[in-house]
This record gives sequence, C-alpha cells and structure tokens, in this order.
Amino acid sequence: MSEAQPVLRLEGIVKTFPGVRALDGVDFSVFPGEVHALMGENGAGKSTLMKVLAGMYQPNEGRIMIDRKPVVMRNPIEAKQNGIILIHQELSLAEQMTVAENVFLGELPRTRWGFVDWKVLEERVGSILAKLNCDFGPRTNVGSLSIAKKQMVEIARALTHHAKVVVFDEPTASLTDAEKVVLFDIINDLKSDGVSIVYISHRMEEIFTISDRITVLRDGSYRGTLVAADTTEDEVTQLMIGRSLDYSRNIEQGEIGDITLEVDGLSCGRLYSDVSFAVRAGEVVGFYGLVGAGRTEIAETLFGLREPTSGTIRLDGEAVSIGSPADAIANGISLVPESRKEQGLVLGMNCRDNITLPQVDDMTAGPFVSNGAEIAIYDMYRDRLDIKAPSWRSEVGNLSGGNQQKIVIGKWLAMKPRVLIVDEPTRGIDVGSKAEIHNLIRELAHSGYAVIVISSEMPEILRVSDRVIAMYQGRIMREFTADEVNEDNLVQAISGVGNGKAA
Amino acid sequence: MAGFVERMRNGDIKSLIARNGIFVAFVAFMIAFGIGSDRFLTFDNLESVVRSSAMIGIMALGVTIVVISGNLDLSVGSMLSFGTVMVVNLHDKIGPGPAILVMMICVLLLGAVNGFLIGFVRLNSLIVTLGMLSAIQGLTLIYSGGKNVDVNPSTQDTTWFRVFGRGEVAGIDMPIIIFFALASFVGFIIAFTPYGRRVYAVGGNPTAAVFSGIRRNRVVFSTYIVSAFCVGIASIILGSRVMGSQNNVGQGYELLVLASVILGGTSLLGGSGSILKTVIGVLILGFIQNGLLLLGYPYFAQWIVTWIVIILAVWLDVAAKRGRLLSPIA
Amino acid sequence: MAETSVESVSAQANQGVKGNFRWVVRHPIWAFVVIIFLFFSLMTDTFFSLGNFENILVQTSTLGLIALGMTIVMINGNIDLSVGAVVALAASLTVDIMGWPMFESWGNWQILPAVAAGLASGVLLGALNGLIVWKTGVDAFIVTLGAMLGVRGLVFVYTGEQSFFAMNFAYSDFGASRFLGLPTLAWIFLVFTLLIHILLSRTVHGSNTYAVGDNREAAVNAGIRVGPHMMVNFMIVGFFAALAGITLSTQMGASTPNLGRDYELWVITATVLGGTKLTGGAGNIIGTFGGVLAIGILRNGMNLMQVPAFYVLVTLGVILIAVLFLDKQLNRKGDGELRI
Amino acid sequence: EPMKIGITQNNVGVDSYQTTYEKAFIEAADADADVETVVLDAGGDVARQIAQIQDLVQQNVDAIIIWPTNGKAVVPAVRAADKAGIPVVITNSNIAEEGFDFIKSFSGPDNITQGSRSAEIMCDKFKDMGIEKTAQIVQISGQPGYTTAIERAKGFEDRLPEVCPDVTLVETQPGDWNREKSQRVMEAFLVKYDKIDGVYAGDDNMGIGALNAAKAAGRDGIIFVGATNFAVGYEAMARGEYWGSIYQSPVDDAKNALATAKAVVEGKDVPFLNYFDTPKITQDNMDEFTKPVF
Ligand SMILES: Nc1ncnc2c1ncn2[C@@H]1O[C@H](COP(=O)(O)OP(=O)(O)OP(=O)(O)O)[C@@H](O)[C@H]1O
Ligand SMILES: Nc1ncnc2c1ncn2[C@@H]1O[C@H](COP(=O)(O)OP(=O)(O)OP(=O)(O)O)[C@@H](O)[C@H]1O
Ligand SMILES: [Mg+2]
Ligand SMILES: [Mg+2]
Repeated sequence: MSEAQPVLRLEGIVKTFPGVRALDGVDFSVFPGEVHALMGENGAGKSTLMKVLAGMYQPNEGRIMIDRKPVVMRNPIEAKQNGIILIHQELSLAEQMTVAENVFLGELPRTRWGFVDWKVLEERVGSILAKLNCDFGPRTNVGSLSIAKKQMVEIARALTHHAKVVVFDEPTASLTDAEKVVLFDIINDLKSDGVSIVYISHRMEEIFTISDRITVLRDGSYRGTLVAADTTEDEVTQLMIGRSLDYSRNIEQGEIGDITLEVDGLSCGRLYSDVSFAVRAGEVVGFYGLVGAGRTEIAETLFGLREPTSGTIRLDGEAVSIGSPADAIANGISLVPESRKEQGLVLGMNCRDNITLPQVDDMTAGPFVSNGAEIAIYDMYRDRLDIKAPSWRSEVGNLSGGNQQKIVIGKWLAMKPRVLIVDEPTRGIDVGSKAEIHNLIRELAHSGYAVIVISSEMPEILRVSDRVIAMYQGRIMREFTADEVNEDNLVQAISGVGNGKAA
Repeated sequence: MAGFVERMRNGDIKSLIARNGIFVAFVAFMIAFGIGSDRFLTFDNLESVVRSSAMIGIMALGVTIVVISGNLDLSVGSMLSFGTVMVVNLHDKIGPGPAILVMMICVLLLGAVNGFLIGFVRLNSLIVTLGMLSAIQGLTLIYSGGKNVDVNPSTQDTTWFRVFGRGEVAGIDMPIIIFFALASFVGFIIAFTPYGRRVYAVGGNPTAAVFSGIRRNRVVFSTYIVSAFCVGIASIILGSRVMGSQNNVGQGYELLVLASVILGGTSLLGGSGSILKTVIGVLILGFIQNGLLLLGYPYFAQWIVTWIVIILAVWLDVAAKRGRLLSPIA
Repeated sequence: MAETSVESVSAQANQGVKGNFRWVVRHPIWAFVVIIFLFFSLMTDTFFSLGNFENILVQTSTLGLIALGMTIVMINGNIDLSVGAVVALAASLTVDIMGWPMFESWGNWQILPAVAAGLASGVLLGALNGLIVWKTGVDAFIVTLGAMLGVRGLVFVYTGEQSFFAMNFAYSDFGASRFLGLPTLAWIFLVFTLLIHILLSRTVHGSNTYAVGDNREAAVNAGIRVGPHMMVNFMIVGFFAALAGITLSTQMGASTPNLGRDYELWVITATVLGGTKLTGGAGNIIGTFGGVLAIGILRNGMNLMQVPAFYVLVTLGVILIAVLFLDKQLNRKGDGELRI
Repeated sequence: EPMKIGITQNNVGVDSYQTTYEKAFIEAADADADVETVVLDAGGDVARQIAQIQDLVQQNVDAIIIWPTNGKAVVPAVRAADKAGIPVVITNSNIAEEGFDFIKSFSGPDNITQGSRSAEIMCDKFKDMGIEKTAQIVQISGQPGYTTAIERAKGFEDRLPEVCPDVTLVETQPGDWNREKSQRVMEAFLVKYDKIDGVYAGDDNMGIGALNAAKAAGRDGIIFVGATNFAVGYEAMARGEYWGSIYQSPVDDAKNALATAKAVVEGKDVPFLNYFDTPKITQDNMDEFTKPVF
C-alpha cells in the first residue's frame, strides 16, 4: 500500500477561530482503499479538519491535494464534485421531509419535464436502505425516526455517490450494536471498491476492528500516524492524552443507605408499563436495553416531563407528584438529557451561563446574578471535567461535540442533586474523559447520591453499576446485582428471551 | 460591564468594534448629519429628537424582551391607541390618578391575554398579536365611539397629568427622563438578574430551558406583561404630551418599534439582544427621520434612507459577529 | 424488529379511526372555510349566489396571488414584508407607462410594455431582496422590513404623491372581463394557484424549497445552492406582488401610491392560517388557498351582514386566534409528546 | 317598501369627523321611514372599497353613496355600478373627472376652495399685522396620497401667491391627520427655522398639535390656520391661541348626502355638484358659529 500514491493529502493545515487555534499545521494523507482512523481528545480538531476537507471551512494556511493536484474547495458542493463526502458528527437532516428526499438532498432525480422522479428516487433509496438493513421505508418522515435511524439515513447518503473519500465523523455515537455491524460491512464494501474511508471515533475497539492506519491529533496539531496492526490501544492513548489510562481505578462501593427513590407500578401510555424499582442512597443503578426500550421515557417521567398514566413515585418514602422539571429540581432530582443539542444546551449562550442555568436563582448578590459565584462554579467543573474552551465567554455552540457534552454533565453535577439520572452520559466523549466521568459517577454515589445511569454501551453499564435493570419493550425484564451480571445474561435479558420476570 | 472594561484594558479595540457594529454605525451616522446640517448637533435638536423617539423607545424596551424570549408583539401599536384614548377619556371623568390606574390595569389585562395565549396555550405569537392588533383597534373604537378624545382645555395647563409629557427636570424633558430611567431599569433586569437569564434561555432554546427547570410558560407570559406595561407608560406620556388622542395614534408603530429593536441587533430568532442596543436602534431611527428633515429632504426620502440604513447597520452587526463581510452561503 | 410492529399496528388502527379526518387535520382551515360558508349562507339572503362567489374569488385574488409567492418564501424559511409596497410600485408603473407618449400610437398594445415593466419591477426588487439576504446573511424579515419602507418611498418619488389614471379603458375593461363563464381575474388566480401547487409538490425546485426551509445548514451541506435558490423564490414572490398590483389596478383603472398598505400582514395571516410555518419547511398551496378564501369569505360575509366597522375588527382578530386554536387542537400529538 | 341605500365610507374612526358623519347619517336614515341603509367602511383601503361597491351591487341596492378612498381608483367600480343600473352619489371628496359620466351627483365640501380660503385667512391676518411682505410659513399636510390632503394643499398653495405674493412657504411635511405626528413635525420645524410666522395645517387636529409644540417651545406670535374646525380648534380660538379655520359640519355633510341619494332614487332633479357651504371661521367671527360637536 505504501508504494501507492495518496488519493488525498492535507499539508500544513492551519485553522483559527477567534481566540482558538483549532488546527496548527496538520498533515494528513489517505491512500486509496484504506480505512484511516482519526483520533484525538475532545476538541483536538478532528471535526474541524474534516470540515476543512469538505469545503465547509477555509483553512488559514496549508493546502489540499487530491490525486496530487492542489484544489481549493470553497463550499460543500465543490467538495462533492471532487469526490469527498462527509457524514457529519451532528445530524444534518431536513426533519420534516422523507427519508428518500433526505438521502438525495440536493440531487433529486428528475424526469424529462423537470419534475422529481419519485419512482426512481424511491427505488434507489429503497435499495440503499435494504443494503443498510434498515426497517423503515423511503417514504418515512425523518422527524419520526429515532436518533440511531437518523444516523443511518446520514450514512445512506454516502452510498448515493461514487465518492473517492468518505468521511464518517463519529457515526457510531448513537448506533446500536446491530446497526454497527451493518455499518462495518458497508465500510468494507466501500473499501473493496477502492474508496478511501476516514473514520473518527472515540471507541478503541471499533478503531482496531476496522482501521488500517491511525492518525492522532492533539490540541490541533499532528502527533503521528500508526499502522493499526502494529500498535496497541495503550500506544494510541499515550499519543492522544500523553499518559496511559488506568481502568482499575474504580472507586469502591460506599455505604448503601436508605431507599431514596422508589417507583411503583409506573406506566405511561404505550411507552412503558408497570415499572417498579428502587434506588438507594449511595447506589448506582444501571438501565440497559435496546434503543426504544423506554428507559429515556422513564427518566423523563421522573423529571416531570411526562405525565404517568398510573403508578406512584416516592422520594424518601413520601409520594410526590412531579409536574415539571422545575418541580423535579425542587425535589432534588436532576437529569442529564439524552440529546445535548436539543435538550441540554442553549447553544447561543456562553459556557458559564449554561452550567449555572438551573441554579441561577440561588447565585445572586442582592437582586443581581453574582459574577464571581458563577465563574467559581464554571472553573471548578472545567477543571474536573477537563473542558476545553477558550474562556467562559465562549459560546457553547462553538465547542467541540465532546466538550459540549461535558458542559451538560457539569451543569447537572453542579446542582448537587439527591437523585441524579444520566442518560447516555458519555456519548461522543474521549477515552480519557470517559474514565473520569465514570469515576465521578462512582464518587457521587459514594458521597450519598442515588444515581441512575442509562446507557447503550454495555462496558459502561458494567463498569459503573451496583445493580443493573434490563428492559425490553417498555417492561423490566430482570434485575441483576453487580456480581451476577455479565455480558451474556444481559444480552439475553434485553432481547426478550429467557426467564425475565415480566415476560 | 466587567467584560467591557477588561477588554478596554487589553486594548482590544478591534474586537470591541467588531462586537458592537451598531455603535459604529451610530457614530458614523451622527457625524455625517452633523456635517450636513449645522443645526443637527445643537442641544435643542438632540433633545427634540430624543423626546420624540421616547415613546417608540419605551415600547421598544418591552418588545425587546418579548423578542429575546423568542416571540413577537405586533399589538403594541393598537394597545398604545387604546391606552391613550382611555387615559385621556377618563382624565376628566375620574381624575388623572384613577385614570392612569384604570388604564394601566386594562392594558396589563390585554398583555395578559397575549401572554396567556402565547405562553400557556402556545399559539403562534405573530398571529396572536396580529389578531390582537385588530381586536384592540376595534375595542378602542367601540370604547370611544370612534371620536377623538381631549382633556378639557381649561384644565390642560393645570392638571398634574401634564408632568409626564410636558414637564421638565433640570432642563431635561420628562419623556426623555422616563425613557432613560425605564431603559436602565429594564436593561439591568434583563442583563443582570436571574429573571433576565431565564428570558435569554427561553429564547435561545426553549426545550433546554424547560430541561433546566425554567417554567417557560410563565417566562413567556411575563414578557408580554412587561411589554404591556411599557405600552401603558408610553400611553401616559403620549396622552399628556398631546392632551388628547385619536383612535389610530398608534397605527403603524408596531413595525417601527420592531424595526428599532432589530436595528439594535436583537435577533428575531430569540436568545440574543440587549436593551442598550435597542436604545441605540431607537435613536438611529429617530435621527434618520430628524436628520433628513433638517437637511430639507421630503418625508419619503426618510423611508428610502431608513431602508438603506437598517440593512447596512444590521449587516455591519452580523458581519462583525461572523468575522467576514459576506455570508458563507453558497 | 418487534417494536416497530407494535408501532405500526397501532398506527394503522389510528388511521382507521381518523381516516376520514386526516385531510381535515392536515388542512384545518378548510373545516373553518366550510363552517363560515354555511354560517353566512344561512344568515344572509345574498351570500349564497353564484355572483357573490365570483365576487369573493375576484376580491381574494389580490391577496391570493401574493400569498402564493409568500407561501414559497415562507416554506423557504424567509418572509417578504415588502409585498404591499411592490403592489403599489407595479400598479403605478404600469398605469403610468401605458400613458407615455411614445406608446401613444400603439393602441391597446400600449398595455403590454407597461405590464411588462410592472412585472419586471417586482421581479427586480425580489431579486434585490434575495441578493441582500443571500450575500449579507441578514435575516429576511429585516431586509424586507427595510424594503417595505424604502420601496414605498420609491413609489412616492416616482408618483410625486399622485394617483394615476388609465386613460385606456381597455385596461379596466380587462379587469371586469369574463372568460369561459368566470371573471378573467378569477381565472388568473386559479391558474397560478394550480401552477404553484405543481411547482411546490412536483418539481425539484419545490423539494429544495422545503429542504432549505427545514434545515438551511443541511441544505448547504447537501450541496444545494441555497443563495441563488432563495433569490429565485424572492423573485417569484416579487412577481406575484407585482402581478397582484397590476390586476388590482385593472379593477380600478388607476393606481394610488398608498395601494397595498397592510397587505403584507394580511397575506402572512392567510398563509399562516393555511398551515405554513413561520419557521419554514412546512406548508402547502392547498392550505394557503383555504386561508385566503377564509379571509375573503369573512370580509364579504360581514359586509353582507352589515357588521358595524368597529366590530368587524374585533371579530377578525378573535377569529384569527380561534382558527389557530382549532389548528392546535386538531394537531395535538399523542402521548409521545413531552411537557415542554 | 323602503328604498335601500348603501354607503361605503373612507375610514371611520380615523378621526371624529368621519365618525360623527356616520352617526349623523345613520340617525338621519333611521328617522326616515322611506329609507333603509347598508353602512360599510373601507378602512382607508381602496381595494376593500371596491370590493364593498361590488358587494353592494350584488345586493342590488337602490343607490350607492361613496366616500372615495381615492378619487381615481374607484372610477371603474363606479362605472360597473352604473352599468348595473344603480345610481351612484359621491360624498365628501369628489372622484376624478373621468368618472363624472357614471355618477348622479357629488355632495360635499369643496376642498380646493377650502384650501384657498385658508390661504386668504392667513394672508388677511398677515396684512392686519403688517408682515405680509416678510412672513415665512410652514405647512403640515394630511396623509400623503389621499385626495382631501392633496386638494387642500393644492388650493392653499395656488391661492397664497395670488393674495400674498411675498409670503414664503418654506416647507411642507405630512402630519398624517395625526395630532401627535404633527406635534413632532412642528418641533422639528421650530428647531430648524428661527422665524416662523404662520402654520397652515390640513385640519384643526394637526393644527392643535402644532400649537402644542409651539407653546412647549415658548414661541409666541405664530398664526395658526387650519381646516375642518374641530371642537379643540374652536376652543383654542376662543382662548386666542389659534387664529382661524374652515367651518365644516359632518352632520350637514351626511344629511346632504342622504338627501341627494334619496332625491336621485325618487327621480328628482339634483345639481351635479351639490356643494354645501364651508365658510371661513376666525377669532373675529366665531360667535356666529356653534361649537363643533366633534
Ligand atoms: N465555529 C467555531 N468557532 C469557534 N471555535 C470553534 C469552532 N469550531 C470548532 N471550534 C474549536 O475548535 C477546536 C476543535 O474542535 P473540533 O470540533 O474540531 O474538535 P473534535 O476533535 O472534533 O472534538 P470531539 O471529539 O469533541 O468532536 C475546539 O476547541 C473548538 O472549541
Ligand atoms: N421503533 C421506534 N419507532 C418509532 N419511534 C421510536 C422507536 N423507537 C424509539 N422511538 C422514539 O424515538 C425517541 C428517541 O428514541 P430512543 O432511541 O432514545 O428510544 P428510548 O425509548 O429513549 O430508548 P432507550 O429507552 O433505550 O433510551 C423516543 O421518543 C422513542 O419513543
Ligand atoms: Mg468532533
Ligand atoms: Mg434513550
């Protein structure tokens, strides 16, 4: 492979934003038919580099060569014409339109009369969806799909073109295992057609499964390229964060106290039914299940965002009725929501204001918000969570995806709740910070919080939970203690087979 | 404020200008007119312009808050007609004090109707306030029977009601003082209190605001109360200044008010904007009208210049924010 | 996948129950149109007659034509507040130019260059609005709010405050003419309604219009040339505003500089009543047509019922809000919705 | 069976004159057992007025009275009504000459004459004061583009040089029939011009706005002349602050219109231009007039 000429070469790319040098002379090259992983901490500059490549940003310095010819791509259209397709980290879909229209957005097939050729469109999209093993049709409205399925729609776009280079920016952050398998098949197919793939992910096991070479960025600069077959996770981690990870630093289970939160026979329409469980102070309960199992909906009910059709919620033994998130917060319940952009952040606000938003009422000096108190909180969580932002004044919308997620987590930790619910807390977070967040969750439990962790990542659930509750189609199937639980029985429980008690 | 001082100390004037394109536009504009007419920068003229902008300005304060929270209020014009007709009409009947009280209550009730329909029932603010524009106009006409109302001429020079529109403190006209006092008050609330923070959050991302424990309904409701309150104050000044009112005095004000809010750089998408900038927007609009009048241009020249200035000023503002002149849209 | 079958079964059941109402749910304005139609038919002797329906069609054609264009720009995620001023500009230009001495020998053909100039003015101003929105990135609301004032200023400059009179009676005869049993102006409105309906629902440009309004960034990323695309749509709305100005002036045989005041608000109202979202991405011509008819029928019906002027204002306001409320009730989502 | 007369008015509620007119019209019609009326308001919008004329034709009324929102633009609609065999009477402000063939009569004041008379009032006063050689005046006109505003301004501007050739009209700005707007315009004039001897306002409502501004600025000795004498104008004259105006009664206006229409329906002869008189009123002769009711 090394004797071949790179299909794509980026040389000395520099990209600055006001107050940030996001890329600082990065070199990057891709050979035909290789899968090239791009790794780095949150905010290292991966997405920015790819946006430069896709014509969305113009580099301040450096040049891009395709097939050894320098090219200037002023916009995504020109990038596409040069054979470069980018599957975005943040979904970029027209929600009110159909799957078919989204897949061929910008290049819908026409009939002789200039009308949209719906027949051809649906046929082509239908076959792509079949290839991707999708269970929805071309006419489905994108807005009605779950995040994972929307991600599949994004991926479908990559297959409409005969591209030279396809860039996947964290495609698996919200995919299930089944869909992941499909994705990897697709990537292998593309590869065997001679298409080059750039693959961004924070998940080591994926990287080593599919990539040929790995390039690491750190703080906007190039750190080196490794051949996947000749390296180890540890080596990559070293290059990324400058140290090895110590996975064993799992904080011991603290003293388990009284029941803090108790849910009895809770149902909510068709979303879930007859859910009962309890969480004690000092305990982490993990909720595991397939996407759509109804875990998020339970969390939303506890947080006052849904009205249960029946059942009771008790806090410290007293029945409470929670009509709104404001009530929930008053009762000491916090929720780190699933979708950071829609639910977690006010993107146009700065970092500090986002972190203090739920408790801004308590941070006053006289009638005014106290600047000092707010900055103190921000500084504390910036350090704890290693948030990379130019300053507290930076708009959250300008942070990298992972750093945005850290702000959301910081915001709810800062509330010091009695019951903390975290829904997919580490989506898009780099390995270093992920371990740190896991430790934080354990620590919080240790200091007496009742914590619920919802996650679709089995390793995460297994690492942080004292007990695991497995859900399937809106019902609790089984409860495991930390000692009982293992990958096999968990997988069995969430797929509806076996001796689940509610089956 | 702290940020401002800090940036000045850092000598980061360029970024200061970049963030406040609208101030630059304002200064450039004042200089241009100052050169064009020797009367323009006289105290009398400045006072006259600010005085006549005060009513639009006061209404713009409330509308700014509504817009920051992500909604619109097009009913302010007819609400102004309503408030003025009512306060003037009641003045002779029940005395100025009770008249002001009754009028304020009625105007706040109208604001509450807006706030209820938009905040709690969640109806589209443009259509609701457009409907209210029409309905309040009708109410005003029904109330007055379509007639002009006047304060009894024999009491016009003696009633204390005259203070609001015709009074002076230390040589400065009362409408100006009320405008700036209210602007500072509202400006501080919106910029530095938890309430203000909630308004920005609701405008910036309503879903995330609710997820943060903010009672969005109440916040939206409250913005319309603030807006109605401002209209009430403007009505008092207008009634007192003219000592009479017509049923259509506020007609067309809704768009002028909105124009000055936007001119100040408040985004219609919600979540951004500031009272200080709105005040600048109001003054720019006021000075355009006045400046051209002084230069002797016909009234329709004002409209054409307003067209150009609105676009240039807002362009400067957004260009400064994104750091390049032209938009990156292909 | 098991969970989807649960979903789709219940979805089908849902369809069975609501089947007949689906259309109404998608176009609640038509339910309202039917209600007020029945109401006025019963309440007045003069409402229910062919002549009156023709009147309503002709009277709504002005707002209606503009609303066609407005629907497009609003689906596109923009708005055009300058339409009222463009109505006045196109009407003034057309009526004035047809009287220019250079066309005197043209006979009735003198109307042609005049109409062409009128339409061109609308298209050009639309292009200007679109170009500014595209290149400066300033919100369309602001750009066209400015234009609303500025274009009105141009009208006053051009006309010197004067109304113009069409010396050629063929012009106003056209406004009153009939074709195949219907007033010609009604035909113009109906034909353009159909054309724009096809444009939006069948063509690539139509699909892109929805996409750009739905998620502008996604459209850019997907390689749609969003700038020129939006500019074309502004030219379309400019064309329709100008056309409306011209058809209106054929009804009057004259133009006045104040023509079209407040039209922007009424057109937007009709469009939103028809289900077009201010935030873009959703809407259609069937709804807009219903919205325009609703306003036309209300005004006509209240005239015939002799509702006093002051109460007309209150009634219109209340009804606007009521329709919105109705829409909200019909489109209520199921238990999937969060209490946000 | 009573005759059915339809009226479409310009813009009721925009000022007291139109409102009082409407009331007087309805009262007069109610008092007359032979007449039944359909009363509509165009809200100042030509297009809506045309629609209303069409609706009245559709209802087949016996006569239509039109208070034109625009003298030219309603002509084709008037022509259509005439073709449908319905007699049309124009009230308050006339339509363009092109439409004269299609109407039976015009009933109302003569706005051009009113403008001329205001110029004469102004000029006579200046001559009394002996400043007719040097005086500078400003004009505040009505809403741009509306017939009444244009005609009054034209009458004034044409007549002034004939009677007082040395008086200069330095500037005209619209006050939109709005007292507050007029007050603002006058404030700007006062800053701009050190010497203002007279103000002509398109109606008394705006005149009083200008007077307010002058009083607030402490500028005495300005001669204010308006038109359509409002109660506020009358009172200001009584106080000696306001010089003169044109007396025009909306009640006369309304009654005249109804009577004309009725006569037309009954087939009687009516003069084509059925003006009612609008005399000059100044501080000197105001005792001859009762205070306006609006
Ligand atoms: N539009 C922007 N304006 C200002 N700063 C930006 C902008 N986009 C990115 N940045 C900054 O550039 C840096 C690199 O961000 P980038 O999104 O490329 O990170 P990333 O490597 O993709 O991280 P993640 O793994 O979290 O997705 C970050 O510090 C971010 O704050
Ligand atoms: N198969 C499906 N068909 C239609 N809508 C679905 C389906 N699965 C999930 N949804 C809806 O999509 C939204 C988000 O889906 P998500 O994948 O997060 O499901 P979820 O219920 O939160 O799953 P989990 O409990 O595993 O977090 C939810 O509102 C859910 O009701
Ligand atoms: Mg990224
Ligand atoms: Mg979930």
